[in-house]
Amino acid sequence: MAHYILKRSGLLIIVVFGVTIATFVLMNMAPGDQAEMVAIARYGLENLTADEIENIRISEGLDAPVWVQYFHWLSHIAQGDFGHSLVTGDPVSQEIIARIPATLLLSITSLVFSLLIAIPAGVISAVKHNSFVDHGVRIGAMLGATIPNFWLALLLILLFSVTWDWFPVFGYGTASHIVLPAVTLGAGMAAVTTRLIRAGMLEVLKQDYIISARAHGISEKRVIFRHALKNAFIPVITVIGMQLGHLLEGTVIVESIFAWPGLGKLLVDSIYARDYAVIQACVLLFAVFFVLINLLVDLLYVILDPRIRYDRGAG
Amino acid sequence: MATTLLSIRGLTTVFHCRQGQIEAFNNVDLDIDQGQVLGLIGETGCGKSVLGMSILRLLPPNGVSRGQIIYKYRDLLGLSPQVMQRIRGAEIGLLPQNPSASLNPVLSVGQQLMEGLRLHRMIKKEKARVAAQTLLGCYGLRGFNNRYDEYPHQLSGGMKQRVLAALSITGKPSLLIADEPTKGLDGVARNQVVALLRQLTRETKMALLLITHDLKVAANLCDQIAVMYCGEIVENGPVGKVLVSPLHPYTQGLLASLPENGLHPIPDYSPGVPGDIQGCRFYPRCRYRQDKCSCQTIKNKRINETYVRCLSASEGREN
Amino acid sequence: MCILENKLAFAGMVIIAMLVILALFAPLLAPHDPYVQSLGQSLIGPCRDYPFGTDEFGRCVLSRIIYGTRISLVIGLGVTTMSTIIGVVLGMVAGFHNGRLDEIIMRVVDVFLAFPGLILALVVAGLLGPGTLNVVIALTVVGWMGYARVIRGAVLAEKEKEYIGAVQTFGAGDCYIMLRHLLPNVMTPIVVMASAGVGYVILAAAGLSFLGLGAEPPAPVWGAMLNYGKAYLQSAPHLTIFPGLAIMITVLAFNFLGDGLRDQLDPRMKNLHFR
Amino acid sequence: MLLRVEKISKEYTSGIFRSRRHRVLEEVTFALAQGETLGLVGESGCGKSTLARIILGLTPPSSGKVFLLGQEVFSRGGRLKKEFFGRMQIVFQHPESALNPRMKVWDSLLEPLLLQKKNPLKEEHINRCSKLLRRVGLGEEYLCRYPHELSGGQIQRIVLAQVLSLQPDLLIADEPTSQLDVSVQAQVLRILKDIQVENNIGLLFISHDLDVVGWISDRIAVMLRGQIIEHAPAGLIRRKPLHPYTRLLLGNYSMSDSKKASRAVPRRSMELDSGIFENACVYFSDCPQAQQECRQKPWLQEVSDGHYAACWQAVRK
Repeated sequence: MAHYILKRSGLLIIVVFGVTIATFVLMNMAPGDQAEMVAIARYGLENLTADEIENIRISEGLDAPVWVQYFHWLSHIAQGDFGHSLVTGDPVSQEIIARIPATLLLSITSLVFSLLIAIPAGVISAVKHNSFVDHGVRIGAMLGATIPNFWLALLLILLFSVTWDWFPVFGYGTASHIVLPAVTLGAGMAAVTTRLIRAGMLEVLKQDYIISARAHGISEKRVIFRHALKNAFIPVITVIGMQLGHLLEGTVIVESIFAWPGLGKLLVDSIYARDYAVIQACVLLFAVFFVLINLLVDLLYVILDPRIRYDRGAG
Repeated sequence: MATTLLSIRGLTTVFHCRQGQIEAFNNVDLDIDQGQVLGLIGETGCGKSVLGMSILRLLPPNGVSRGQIIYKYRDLLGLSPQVMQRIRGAEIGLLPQNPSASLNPVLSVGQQLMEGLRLHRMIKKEKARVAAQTLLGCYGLRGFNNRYDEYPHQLSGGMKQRVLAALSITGKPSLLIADEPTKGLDGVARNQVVALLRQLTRETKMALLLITHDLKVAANLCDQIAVMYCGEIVENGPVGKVLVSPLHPYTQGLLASLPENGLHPIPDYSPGVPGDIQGCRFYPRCRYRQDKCSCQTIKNKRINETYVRCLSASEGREN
Repeated sequence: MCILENKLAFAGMVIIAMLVILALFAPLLAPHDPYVQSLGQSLIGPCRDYPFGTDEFGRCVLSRIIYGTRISLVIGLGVTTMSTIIGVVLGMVAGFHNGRLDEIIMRVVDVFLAFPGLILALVVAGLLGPGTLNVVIALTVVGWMGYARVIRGAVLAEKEKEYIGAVQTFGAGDCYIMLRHLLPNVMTPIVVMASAGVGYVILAAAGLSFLGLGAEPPAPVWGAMLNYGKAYLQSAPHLTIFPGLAIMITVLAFNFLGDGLRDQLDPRMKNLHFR
Repeated sequence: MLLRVEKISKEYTSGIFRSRRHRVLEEVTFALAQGETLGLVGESGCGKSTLARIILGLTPPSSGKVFLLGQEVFSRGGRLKKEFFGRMQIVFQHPESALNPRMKVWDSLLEPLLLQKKNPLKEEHINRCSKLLRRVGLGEEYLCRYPHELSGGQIQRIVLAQVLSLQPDLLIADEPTSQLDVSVQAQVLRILKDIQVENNIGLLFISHDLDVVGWISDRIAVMLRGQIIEHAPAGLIRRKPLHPYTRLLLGNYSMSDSKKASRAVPRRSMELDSGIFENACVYFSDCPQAQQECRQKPWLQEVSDGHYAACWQAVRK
């Protein structure tokens, strides 16, 4: 197992390194002169001169070769220095740290919400294969997976805020604020997870060891809960990890609709404002976060699945 | 005179599919006495494995059986699912077909054995642990104390089969169904399985229904042989008769195809779906065929101790 | 179950056919010009003249939705085609010559997969600026990796089959084997994946344009319509409901098709879901 | 000699620094004459399929050479030289993957001809294919079928027809009938034998079943963990097996003597099982007759006329 973790971590370092390169290249490919933009941000558009732009170009190291700029940038972010926002002039890291709790709160709430729906729905649907319950769950999951989340958000607002006034539309702070964003974000994920749990259960229930357990006289309840569920869940863990990535995507849209002060909204606002420093930092952060989640999921997989736990250790 | 343990009468199993019904086997009669080893031999797709699963009532949801399966004076097909569940493992055990996939990969070997022991013998955890170890010791996994907490994928194929064998007799069943226990095994491994099965039947005095395509394995283990072709039992008799002087042309052909008998093939192939064949199902490939074979339902004929489903079979006919 | 799913696949095909007809014959089918503003008739609810009502500039919502199918389908099909081509080429090469080249390609895939898809698309589209072509580029950048992975896996499995060994002994070269034997046998998962993929691309494109990162404002784009409509959620909910419905039905149709094809073409993939 | 295999070895390496070595084949050497059949027997995982792939140039060997009619067949990279394409053919084990599932039977039949540029006139294609099919006992109606519409036995026949169309010098049959039922196995083996005799093809027949190998082969080589441990004319090896492993394989009871299987195996002394044996005989850890001298690996030596064995005790006797 140590061997596996080592290998997996090595891969992680390569990928993170690749991610920093990709982010850097992406930002450098953006149209426009960076020095000019920094100058505009610093001095305003009206009192801008060519000299000032050149000064900034030199002082910010923007005249150096690209790879020098890259390592310069890399050494800065390694120290937690993401530069300054072109709009507000504040350090980017401060701004991001301030936004993290809101995004985390929203993601975890939606994750919990989606699992609370998906696990029972998926299991029941698989066990009662081809029944009305099964068809109902499948249709619901199909709709849930295809409904655009921004549309769902608007419908929920229309229904629960505008028509009935049960929950507030915008804002952050109280428990009632989180309901609509969390439901919006969790619905799609619940649908996809339900499908996967159902598929996983159906697959496991077909396996020889399930038939063999039944042949040994083990009760149906025990077959499902002790023999099938654990096997079906191992692949689902991976998917939940991948779903967390989709949750991160979703936060971008949901946070902008509900004015939720998280990272997603920060990213969208900075794209509107072309605040490159913030965009760069946000993208990097999202990617690293995503990679780390995947690593965690892989490790969890290893802990749950004895086949990997022991095999990789020996071989 | 041994008493009859399991008596199958007129058993038919069909699968309902999109294209309609597909018949697995038709009108099967079979008896197993207490302590007897019955070999059910036949080629791929003849329905022999489905027969084993039909007895345990473990068919997939689209499979339906008709007829009677009388086990100790009770018709298994008439029992409620709960009662049937209590019969599985405790009265009729199964040694499943594919040892490498038949143990739960996420539970340790010890956990799986203990589960069976506690279920069937109503004993406490600690006692079950000891019992599990004894059981495994008996079936050739020496030093199993160390293996108790291992997971199935850490065991070799032969070891898994031994674990499954131990597991299948935790409930001390009177009948064990072994479904193709030697499938996919090379010579040496096959010998070990045969030895294991012999040990099992000898020590527990239980009856064994051995489902196999391997004539040599059957010859080594069985008292009685039933030959299945295309969903029908075509010949059923003592091993010394069926495999030495077979009466049905199919059994004769099967024996002649063995390399040591000169590899004389049966012409043609067995039909895929036998549903619409009237009369003898072996008719198209049979070298003794007569016109009457294809138009009437063939009844079982008794010659000495052997039942044979062939119009032209008679005592003296040899290959 | 099969019947239900094949019915769904059929329904999906019918809806897609209708969408294609709408897109092709939009000028004939739309009751009004989607661009003509008449401020006097703004924010009218659904009525006989305007079945889906009008927007804040008095433009017919139905006509705009009909014209919107053009952009949606172009983006959906364009992105899927480009992603498939990139994915098939890289996946085949990686799977067939597994070794160093495979290692490099798969690490690049890993790096691209490390970004949450929509976020990368958002940034690329944001940096490139508005325009349909830029949306296609942004979504292709984040869309090809799945195809490459699936193709590589399929090629790796197919390559080990015995008939490939036999064909090699007949004297077949690498290119011949890749094109004549491997490609046709790995097409099934690709067709299935691509047909559902069109739906997800349309969904993502709508998300981008909802955030204001799509085609330029006067263009009738479903996502953008929702974006502008949300300001009038209280007074004119039809501005929100109808474009959203259009997106959902389109995505659903491609999804139905994908699921149906999967069951039809490859029963082994029955339990595979991708997103 | 048609085929000469000289000291073929194959190693796989694994681990982060390619430090772990796994030896699949060790200095395998044998020869095969035109029209002769050599049976290669061994259990699954002993390396016989790897050997087949190496001879055909599908997998490069770690070391060793293969000669066909006196010429070396591998180029420097371990791949087959162009001029040998099509002269060595193989029949594989699994009928379900032996043909391209998306090609009709007649496309599959024509493929080797087209690739070898032996293409007859277009009009003759159908003729040629149906002739090939008839040779393996199938009718013309199979030309337009897909592989999934055929049974295992039928597919193996079509593979034989493909092989036949190229008229190779050497045919390797890698467990061609192990997935088939006995009655079908007999059909396929008979056709295989007929084709071989008719075209004077050298046949390397790989199987785990000594009975089948005994029926089809002129000579038999027994393989264990990547090494040939015994090699002799077919009759001789069955009458007088020398290596204890061969005896174990032959001890597979036959139909007539059913009680043989359960005879007791002598226990070997325990002290042999201590220590590490890197250079021991391949059968050392399982051999009931292992002695101290078996810690040194024996090599294949001629014991009597044409009978080779790799066992110290066999040599001494």
